[in-house]
Amino acid sequence: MEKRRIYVDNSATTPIHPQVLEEMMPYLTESYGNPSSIHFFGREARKAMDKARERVALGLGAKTEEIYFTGSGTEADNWAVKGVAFANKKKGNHIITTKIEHHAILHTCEYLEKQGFDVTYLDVDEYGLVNPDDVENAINDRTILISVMFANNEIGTIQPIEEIGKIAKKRAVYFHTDAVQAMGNVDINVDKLGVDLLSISGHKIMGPKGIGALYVRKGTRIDNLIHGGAQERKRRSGTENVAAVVGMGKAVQLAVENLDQHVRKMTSLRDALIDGIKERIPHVRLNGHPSQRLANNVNFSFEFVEGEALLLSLDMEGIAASSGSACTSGSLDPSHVLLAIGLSHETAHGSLRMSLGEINTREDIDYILDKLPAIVEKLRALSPLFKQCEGGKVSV
Amino acid sequence: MEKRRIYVDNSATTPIHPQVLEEMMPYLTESYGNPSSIHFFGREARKAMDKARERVALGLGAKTEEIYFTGSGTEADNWAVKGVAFANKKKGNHIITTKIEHHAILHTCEYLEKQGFDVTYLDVDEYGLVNPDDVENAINDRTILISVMFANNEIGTIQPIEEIGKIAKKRAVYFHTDAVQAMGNVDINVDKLGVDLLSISGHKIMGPKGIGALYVRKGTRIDNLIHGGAQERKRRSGTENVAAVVGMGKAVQLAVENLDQHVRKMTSLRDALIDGIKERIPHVRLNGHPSQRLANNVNFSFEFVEGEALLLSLDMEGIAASSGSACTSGSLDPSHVLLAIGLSHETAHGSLRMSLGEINTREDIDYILDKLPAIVEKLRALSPLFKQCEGGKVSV
Amino acid sequence: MYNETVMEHFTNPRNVGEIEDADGVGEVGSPQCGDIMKIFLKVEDNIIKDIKFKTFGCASAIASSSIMTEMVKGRTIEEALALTNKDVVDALGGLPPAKVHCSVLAEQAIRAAIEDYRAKRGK
Amino acid sequence: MYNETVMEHFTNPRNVGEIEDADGVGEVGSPQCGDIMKIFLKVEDNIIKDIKFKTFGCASAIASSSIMTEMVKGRTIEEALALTNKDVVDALGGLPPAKVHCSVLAEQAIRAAIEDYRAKRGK
Ligand SMILES: Cc1ncc(COP(=O)(O)O)c(C=O)c1O
Ligand SMILES: Cc1ncc(COP(=O)(O)O)c(C=O)c1O
Repeated sequence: MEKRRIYVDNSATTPIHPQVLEEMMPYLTESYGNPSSIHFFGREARKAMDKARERVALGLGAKTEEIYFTGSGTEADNWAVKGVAFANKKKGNHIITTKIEHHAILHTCEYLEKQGFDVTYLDVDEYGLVNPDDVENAINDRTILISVMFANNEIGTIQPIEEIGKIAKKRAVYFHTDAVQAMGNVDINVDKLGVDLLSISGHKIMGPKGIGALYVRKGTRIDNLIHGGAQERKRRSGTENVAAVVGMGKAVQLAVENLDQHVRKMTSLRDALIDGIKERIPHVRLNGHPSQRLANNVNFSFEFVEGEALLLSLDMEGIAASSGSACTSGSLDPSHVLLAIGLSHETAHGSLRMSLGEINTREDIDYILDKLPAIVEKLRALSPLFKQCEGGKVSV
Repeated sequence: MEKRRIYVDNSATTPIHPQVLEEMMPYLTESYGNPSSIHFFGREARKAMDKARERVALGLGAKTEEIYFTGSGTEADNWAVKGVAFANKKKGNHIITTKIEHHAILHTCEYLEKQGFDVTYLDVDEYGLVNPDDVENAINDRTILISVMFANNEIGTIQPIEEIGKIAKKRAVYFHTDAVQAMGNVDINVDKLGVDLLSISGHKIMGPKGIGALYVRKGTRIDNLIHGGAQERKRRSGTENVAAVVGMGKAVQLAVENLDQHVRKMTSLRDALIDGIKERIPHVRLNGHPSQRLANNVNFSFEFVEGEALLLSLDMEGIAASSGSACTSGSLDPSHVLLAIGLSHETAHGSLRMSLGEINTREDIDYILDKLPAIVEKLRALSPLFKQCEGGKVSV
Repeated sequence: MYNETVMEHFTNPRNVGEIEDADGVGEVGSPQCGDIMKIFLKVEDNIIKDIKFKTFGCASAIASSSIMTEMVKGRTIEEALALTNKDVVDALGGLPPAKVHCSVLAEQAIRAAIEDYRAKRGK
Repeated sequence: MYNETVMEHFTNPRNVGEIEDADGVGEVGSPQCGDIMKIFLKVEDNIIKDIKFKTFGCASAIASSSIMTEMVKGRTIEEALALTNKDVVDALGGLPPAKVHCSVLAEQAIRAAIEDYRAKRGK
């Protein structure tokens, strides 16, 4: 029997959509011009960039001149936070964010703390939700930026961005959201959300790796992060990655066009997987919000087992997933997100994220539900934290 | 007759080498894993990254753990200069660079001046050469970094990096070189050169756009530029652009393997073009050093004509080149490099760069030599700066 | 980058040249900014009978000069003075934002030439 | 990431389980750091006659436990005490740098179990 390979790590990265690659190919081959050149090759590349920018703008409900391409979602996040912080430091030095942001935000904030900025890291509830009242209460007269992610990459919880946007507007504080995971899974309109800055990434939406975009509302005071040859209307330098930009444009277009259908399909697969696991495996905990969650996110803690061991066992069955275990990253602390929603260290260590994508099918779910229970059982049998009672019943 | 297209703008960007694209393709299609993932897809991507890093290290005579991938040459330059500046600001705040650096260095230095750093911009001679004595004399006890480009992107002048490296070592100052244009045209060995940091870019050496690399000598104190998910051994965050990294690895390998042959071929084409222009067109000036120049760089000023008009006329004949004219960029000042070597504004405005590449042939040179004289003549006839004397002789 | 009208005027500029015994000559711009426009006028009965130009500059400077000469040829001095850079941009079907200064130069050039003509006539 | 020996021990760990009437039991690690190793010993005439383990932890923690139990089984107490984490790493054919602490845990676990055995015998 051929070895199955089931990829349920779509929040880590996705395959490039064939239509996306198709549009990219000319710019990896004969149309190799530098968009800053005024000759034929350059104009051809410029035109492709313009089209991609329009598509991204359209997808976000923004103006084309508010879209800047970056080298990754991480760079977009860094730029948004550092750029606004440094450009507005005369006005204030206080930034509000949450404890469950991606490291691209958190480590940037920690860096800014070393540069003299003050950062409030808001708590979240057991489902990973930020309370808009907490945001409002944290604002003081030195607050220059609020950065709250749209949807969490580990547990899939979707934040009340629109409500926070209203608060930010009322209090005249810049508002950034990291929409890297939300894009393609949630309807996004920058005006409706009331955000001033918004980050997205190509490779999370069946686009290429190494490309991101930052939406910057007109009039926002923001410093450059990468200085040089005046590309991106003098805001982000470096020869434009034309093929990736084109891919990003197409990926955003597809993501927006297919949103409803994608969400329906993902929700149905997700719920089948969640229900199946709950039915088949005792001592599990669904992490994240039961309903305000990404349609493609499944995150469970399996008590008494450690995530990396789980992942490797799944991998041996051809199932590619991810975990919030520290062991995966070589550090000792497990996922800051799982700790922030109140999980104990050992429960956090035993977490498994399966993030679905367009490539997944109902057969994939059935296959996972077939393999996973035995794996968990085997690892639990190895675990000193888990004791089997005589009656065959499970207890701690 | 089919329209000819001759691309002589290889210093702006190059086509991707077919062998490079071939190695990239799997990572744009089925091998889409995130190298940070521990499952099969991730390990496959990690392996490809490791191999690419080895190739780049080998190409520079460095250790693999001294190579960091970035999103562009510009980012590598920004990182080198800002990273060293901020990490060493307790030691000093003085940086030495030159007036002819790429904007990725110059604008970064200007930004650092706003942050309280002191920058010395060294003059160059009429050929664009930096005098190592000037570097030595500029060093004071607060100097923390010297950044001198290896080869200039406009006029092709190659700097005495090895000599400057000795000075930097003697005076214990970090030394960075922007080798974006040198790579593939000049033999590079970081130890022989005595550099602590060195930037390269993929798309200048028949690799993909949107990828660069920074060599950082072990032990160099440098801050991060982009914070986040701990990629690149916690030094440069953002999901790795696997396909581009693989492409960069192959491009460096090919560049180094083919160096001698490439330089021979480029030198012969370059000299044919230079000699042909000097023979056919009066009132021209070759910019840059006559011998210490990139094998693929041709840069002329044509008196009495403006560069953009020249470029567009060439473009209409299917010849893609570039110019140091300000008009190209929309600013009013012409190339800072041409002004730095002493050209008047009007002469600088009338400059044309033709940068050759592997795709060019002797026929291309002949075609250019066939078309260029008439174009220059036509534009001169339009120019109020140029008067034809009765005897048919040219004078100003 | 440029539209067809601009490219057409750049490729085939009208009224290129000098007028030996011009009634008015105007030169504006400077080598520093990369654009110099020189206009030669022949005026009869207050009407621009002939006009020629020479321009050192980019494609849009050349096209602006060319179309401007067409627009004022055969017109009265007053009509020529009423010409604005916006008229030039419109006639060209638009210029990139960074290039609008070229049309300003064309407006300034015809004015300079007329001033020179009036000054010469005055004496 | 892991070599074949590690994966083999992770997939088919030796000596898994508990010993009801163990002569010595050692438990090291903590849930915080994601690794807990528990070792059960049966000792006769100063020789480790039987050994079992239970481990909560990553693949390298499980493999380290497994190979360590193989290495000390049938050995004297002194020989077992002489076992270092480096021996465990070597036997596994290497561990990634970030995972070396798992081998340290294995060394500590067998020591803890022997200590417990000695303490019990002592009283
Ligand atoms: C000398 C030099 N440095 C840096 C760069 C920037 O490299 P990149 O285009 O990869 O950002 C370039 C090219 O644009 C260059 O020629
Ligand atoms: C929420 C979130 N923000 C930012 C990023 C960073 O994006 P990129 O991988 O493009 O740097 C990721 C993914 O890694 C993410 O999930």
